[in-house]
Amino acid sequence: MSAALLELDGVSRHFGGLAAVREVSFAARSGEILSLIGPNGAGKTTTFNLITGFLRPSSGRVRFRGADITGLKPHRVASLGVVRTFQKTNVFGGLSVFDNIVTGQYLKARLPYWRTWFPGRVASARDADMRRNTERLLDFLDLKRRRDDPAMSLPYGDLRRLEIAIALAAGPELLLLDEPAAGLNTAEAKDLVRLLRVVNRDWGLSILLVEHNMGVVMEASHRIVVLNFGEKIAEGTPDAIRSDERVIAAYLGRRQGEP
Amino acid sequence: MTAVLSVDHLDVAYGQVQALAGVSLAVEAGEIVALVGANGAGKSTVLRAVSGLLRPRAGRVSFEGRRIDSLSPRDILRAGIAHCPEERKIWPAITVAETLELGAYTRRDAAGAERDRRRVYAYFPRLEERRRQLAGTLSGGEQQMLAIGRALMSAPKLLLLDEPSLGLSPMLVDDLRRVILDIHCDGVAVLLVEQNVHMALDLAARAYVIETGRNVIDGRSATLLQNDALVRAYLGA
Amino acid sequence: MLDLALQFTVNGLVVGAFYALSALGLTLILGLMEVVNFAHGEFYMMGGIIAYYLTGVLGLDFFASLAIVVLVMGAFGWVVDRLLIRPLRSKDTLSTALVTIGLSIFLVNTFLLLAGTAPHKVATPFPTAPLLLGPVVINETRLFAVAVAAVAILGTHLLIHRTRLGGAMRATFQNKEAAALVGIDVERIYGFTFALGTTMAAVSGALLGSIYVAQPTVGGLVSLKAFVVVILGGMGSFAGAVIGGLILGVAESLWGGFVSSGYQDVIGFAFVILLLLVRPYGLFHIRSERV
Amino acid sequence: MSIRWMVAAAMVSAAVAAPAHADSIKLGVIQPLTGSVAYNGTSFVNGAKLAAEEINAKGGVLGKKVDLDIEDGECKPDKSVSAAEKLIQKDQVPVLLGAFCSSATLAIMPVAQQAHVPLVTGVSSSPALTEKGNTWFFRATETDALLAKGFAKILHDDLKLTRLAYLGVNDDFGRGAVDEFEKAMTAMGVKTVLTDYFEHGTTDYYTLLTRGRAAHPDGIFVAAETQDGSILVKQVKELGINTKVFGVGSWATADFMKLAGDAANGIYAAVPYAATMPNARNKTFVAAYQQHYKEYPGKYSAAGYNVVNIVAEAIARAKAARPDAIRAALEKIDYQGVNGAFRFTDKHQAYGFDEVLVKLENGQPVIVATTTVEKP
Amino acid sequence: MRGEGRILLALLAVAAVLPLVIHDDYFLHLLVVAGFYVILASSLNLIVGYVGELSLGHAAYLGLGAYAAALVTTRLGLSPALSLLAGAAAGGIGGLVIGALTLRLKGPYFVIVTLSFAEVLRLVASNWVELTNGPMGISGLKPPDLALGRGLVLAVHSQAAFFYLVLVLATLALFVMYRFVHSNMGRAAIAIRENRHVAQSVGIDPFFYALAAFVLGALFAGLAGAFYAHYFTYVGPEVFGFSFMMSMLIMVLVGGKGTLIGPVLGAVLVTLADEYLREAQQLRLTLFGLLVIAVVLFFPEGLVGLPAKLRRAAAMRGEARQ
Repeated sequence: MSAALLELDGVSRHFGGLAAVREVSFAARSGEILSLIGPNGAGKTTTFNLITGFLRPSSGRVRFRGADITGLKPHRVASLGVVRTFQKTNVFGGLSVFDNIVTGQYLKARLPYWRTWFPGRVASARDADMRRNTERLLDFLDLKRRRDDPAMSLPYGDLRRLEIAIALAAGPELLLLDEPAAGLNTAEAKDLVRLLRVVNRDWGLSILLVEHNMGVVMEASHRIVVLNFGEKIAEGTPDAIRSDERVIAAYLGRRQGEP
Repeated sequence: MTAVLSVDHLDVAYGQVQALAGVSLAVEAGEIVALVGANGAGKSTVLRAVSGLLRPRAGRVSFEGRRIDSLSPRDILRAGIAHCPEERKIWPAITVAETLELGAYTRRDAAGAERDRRRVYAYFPRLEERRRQLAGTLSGGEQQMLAIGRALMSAPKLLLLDEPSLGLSPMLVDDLRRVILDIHCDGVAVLLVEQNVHMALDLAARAYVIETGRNVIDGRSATLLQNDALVRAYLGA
Repeated sequence: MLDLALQFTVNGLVVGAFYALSALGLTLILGLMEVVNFAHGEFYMMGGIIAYYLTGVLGLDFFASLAIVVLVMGAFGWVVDRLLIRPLRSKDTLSTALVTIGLSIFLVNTFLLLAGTAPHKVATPFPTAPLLLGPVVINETRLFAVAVAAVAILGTHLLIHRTRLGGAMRATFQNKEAAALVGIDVERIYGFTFALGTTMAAVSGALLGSIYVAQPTVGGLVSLKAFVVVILGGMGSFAGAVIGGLILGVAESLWGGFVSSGYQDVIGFAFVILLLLVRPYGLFHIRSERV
Repeated sequence: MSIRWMVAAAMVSAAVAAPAHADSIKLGVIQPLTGSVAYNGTSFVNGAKLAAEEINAKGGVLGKKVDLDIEDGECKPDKSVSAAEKLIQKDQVPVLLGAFCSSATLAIMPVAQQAHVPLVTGVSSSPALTEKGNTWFFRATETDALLAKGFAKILHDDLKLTRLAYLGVNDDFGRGAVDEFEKAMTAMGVKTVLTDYFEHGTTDYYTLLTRGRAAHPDGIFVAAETQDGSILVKQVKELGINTKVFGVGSWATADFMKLAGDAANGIYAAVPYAATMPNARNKTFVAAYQQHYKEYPGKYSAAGYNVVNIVAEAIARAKAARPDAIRAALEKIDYQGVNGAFRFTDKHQAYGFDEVLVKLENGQPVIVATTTVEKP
Repeated sequence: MRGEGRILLALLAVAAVLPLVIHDDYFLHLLVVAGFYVILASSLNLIVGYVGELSLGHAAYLGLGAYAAALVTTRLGLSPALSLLAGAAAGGIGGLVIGALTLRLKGPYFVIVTLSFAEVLRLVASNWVELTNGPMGISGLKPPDLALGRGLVLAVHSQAAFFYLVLVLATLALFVMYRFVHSNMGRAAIAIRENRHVAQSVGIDPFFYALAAFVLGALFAGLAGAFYAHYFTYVGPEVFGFSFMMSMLIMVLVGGKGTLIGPVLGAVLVTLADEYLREAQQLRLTLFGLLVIAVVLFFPEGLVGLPAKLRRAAAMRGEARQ
């Protein structure tokens, strides 16, 4: 485990008078899988939005590889190598699975704009590259059978994998996954854990994971950050978190009579 | 006692996504039953299917012996089931008093509605103080009270409560617990979905635990609390 | 100069009241239901033409005719919602905008066939003699029309804010699911709102048809002005629509009076453009900014 | 290099443009039948139909029936061009009657010229049309300049005008009329106190009229058609403005007076035609028109009636329904219409017909003065 | 080359030989008008179909192009070939300004503000008499003869010549659009339409690509306007009017938005239908209105979507039988 890749430094976000995220600080290290957990309404997705530029923090800074990325537009954050998925499944519904993944490689496929009309060899080489890469991702995520189906016709499990495929296609350094296991059955969740491990270990991607399926969290994460009511209440290894009284209280509620 | 609400082998799908697969449960008259499970397990979906917001793909829902799974929300409400939805869903630009009036939308007995209004104000004195305020200007806790009050205005025999403690401070959660008990004491059955498992199991006599759209355990709350499977359902193995 | 400014302001307020009246229906349909309704002007036109037939051809009393317009156009609006708008309820702005463009083309040309191309006048129930108020000239027709407009606006306002049905409408548009859960038949509320919007447009067409003219081709301009008023007023706000109408009326009148009539119609559009560049959600609109 | 064979093809197709059916002569009519001036276009068509019917009742022209081929040009340049192409190429009409709006007429003039088919307008009044040097175009009606020239003096002398406000609809007709009348009146020493234009379809003229009143004119000149004009004069009365109102447009019609109501009383209108014109030819026309359409003919009905008759007479004189022959005959025509004689100048502008100044009184256009359009 | 490109090439080949077999000038005229609408509808489709925003101000660029062409030829005496360029440039610049100002608006606001811009321009065209000759418009435009060099002039006078000119322009427009749509830029624009959030999260700047498509669309609308000016020889304020907007929108819709072939088919069919419905006289616009309603309700994907729809229906029947 090496230096901090992503750092949140006292980040807060208010909606009206309500603080959805309050003074949250943590760091994701390069090469690790860090999970962000907490009960409903704890501010996990808001934190995601604050990191990826979909929301601007009310205060505090976000740094990626030491550079301040606070308040950058989402596409700028993505172009730095921070790519996210969404809680409710989000893909390019009307496009085929293949085109979804091709579109995901937008950043890699960029050429000078005039090349749009005079593509030449460079563009066709780039195109061929992208196709190969797409086929590879289709294979890797077991979507080959669905190659030409429109994304919106996919069954749920395939859809969630497609979502991850799009994010991987974008070539991230840090991958942010928002509840990738929601709605998956036990076997599918196990596959997901395997997938995360391969991506992390073999492809060298760092992962920030928001997940409710504790099985997945406990198995996949190197470390865990716990939020409750917008504040960080714990940080540590899965084993430490599992036995943390405050975390258990946050999840199961306090027993009557406890302070 | 026999079950007022019985849900048998309920299947619900959102488009391609199967959300519930054969969920069954029962609520008896005047009873508080908790429905717990991890996020995304399908708890809210059960409530939405019971109140008619969703059409089940298979299975049946009966209330007081009558099948209700193809009725409109309006008819289900009239049959005596009120649903207090997740995230409160208050009407931000409508006053507290008017929200309660609208809660009695389907009722024809003015006297009864008046009685229920007084009852709601008795449960939640804060609402009476703020009756002229727009709902959007209330605090989170007050909005939750308003949402419950609105559901009670239809004089239900069964109240479906979806995550009422969500986003409330511990003090407010205690208040809420007391109110739910009061409602229960007034003879209303409650089907409670809660992520705060301790609160849920304290209140409920019985509970069902569901995981990824399926029943996993059910039983008396007291025994469930000792069950490791429950902790596992929340914090993983 | 002051007298002149006063007269322009009064003219503007009168016209503004008419703008507000003719835009109220659109406030409901565009503002609340978010249907970009290009047939609004045609609903207005239908009100005028029907009122012309009732008063001018059948010789009915103006107010009796108005009542018939309300009934006929209410039913018509309901049917339009049921057949054309409801199937597209979950679709995007594009689909409903297009379907109302089709409806608009259909209605204009059908009425050209049925009612002919000539302009008609709805029999006016009011005297038209000029009336002097100090230095300002106004006439009784307009005062009456403004009064009727005020009554219509107030009546609709009361309907929406003081009745059970109005409460159900507001509840439906603020949170549809919660409305369904208290037993409101949401689809019926949508249908009713569309019908009410249609009726309001038709009533203003009948009333203003007695002051201006009723003709199958008047709708286009009415639609455009109504869009301007609704946007200025902030989508769905009744008070906003009234203020938007008055602002537009007075601004046009002052500009036309002191600068040039030629560009008078530019004012409204220029306002809309400037307003939305500064405040992308309109003048009186409050919107939470959660993603 | 020019694409010669294509030009040749075009010329061939123009040359073979002969009447398709031997038993009838088709006249192509392009008028707005939909859109906001459809009302006026329909009046024209009604007049034209009546003329054709009368001609056919008398045995037609050259022993053949006259058949009107009516197309909707919507007063739009592109739609009018399509209508013209259809009439010329597909229906092979030997002559075109139209269009209404000057813009539409401007757009079809080159089409007629290229296809060598005469085009006769009975409505478009923009002076520029006959200045284009288009030898296939004829105008069988007044221009604003001719109307202004004819009546400026009468208006000035009879109404004793010294200060005038000019209000016109913002289109070619309104702007042309205001320009020409202002020029003519200024030449006689009348002071212009206000010139302003409003959009077609405007419903409220209070602001404009308030400005008019504030300029203290002793006369208001208005150039507008029925819909705009009737609302405007009504609002003049509503505002209690008592200055004399006069203008141009289809004002001497029953519809106008019905729409304007009492407000029409005492208004002057300079028009090329009024149903009350006393000549015998007109009386028969009015009677026939009333029988057909249950209303008095207006300016555009008369225009339609005249133009069909003029063209029919040209065909009869030419003894052939060929475009070039019709053009030649039109150049030498001397037609006696409901409002006097029609002859064409070298530029194909009609003259010789009467124009009248009418005063509207109790729903009747009472003729105050008559003048004949001299050869310019 | 993808399927779409092949079909377009085939259409081009068919179109290129049409004047050789058809000597009916009326029909050629209709084809010229259809060609004009092919450019116009395709340009609108870039915005409505590919970016997914309902711009009701597209007539603004048509008008800017038409007036630019009319003004540079009549006032500056530039050659008509240059005026086509001027028209495209005027449209493109208009698109850049209006797009930059409006693209951050959403839903009904965007619809009405774009419409407002077109209306403002229409009113300016009819009131700025010194420049535009007001409602009298600019007439007498010359045909766009192309000077190819010393004494070498490609005369565009006949219908057939105009047809070839519009064919060249439409081919150029569709080629540019084809390359755009099937490039990384086009994919980015489509991504925004399909899912704005996901597009942003893979690094696509939604504003930039929406604007790029907007400007490209406006540019070709301007080119169409310049062609219009030379073909009809007359330009008046009505070029900014809503009726052009409705026509092109209906074409995009009937043909099928979001495909390159859809608007082409739509433009040709609607132009011909509009003209041949003349037989139905005044009923035709009534029928037209009903047609629009029917397409929105029953064929939201337009003609292009029809085969797929039929296939799906057949598949459903097949399933039902099993």
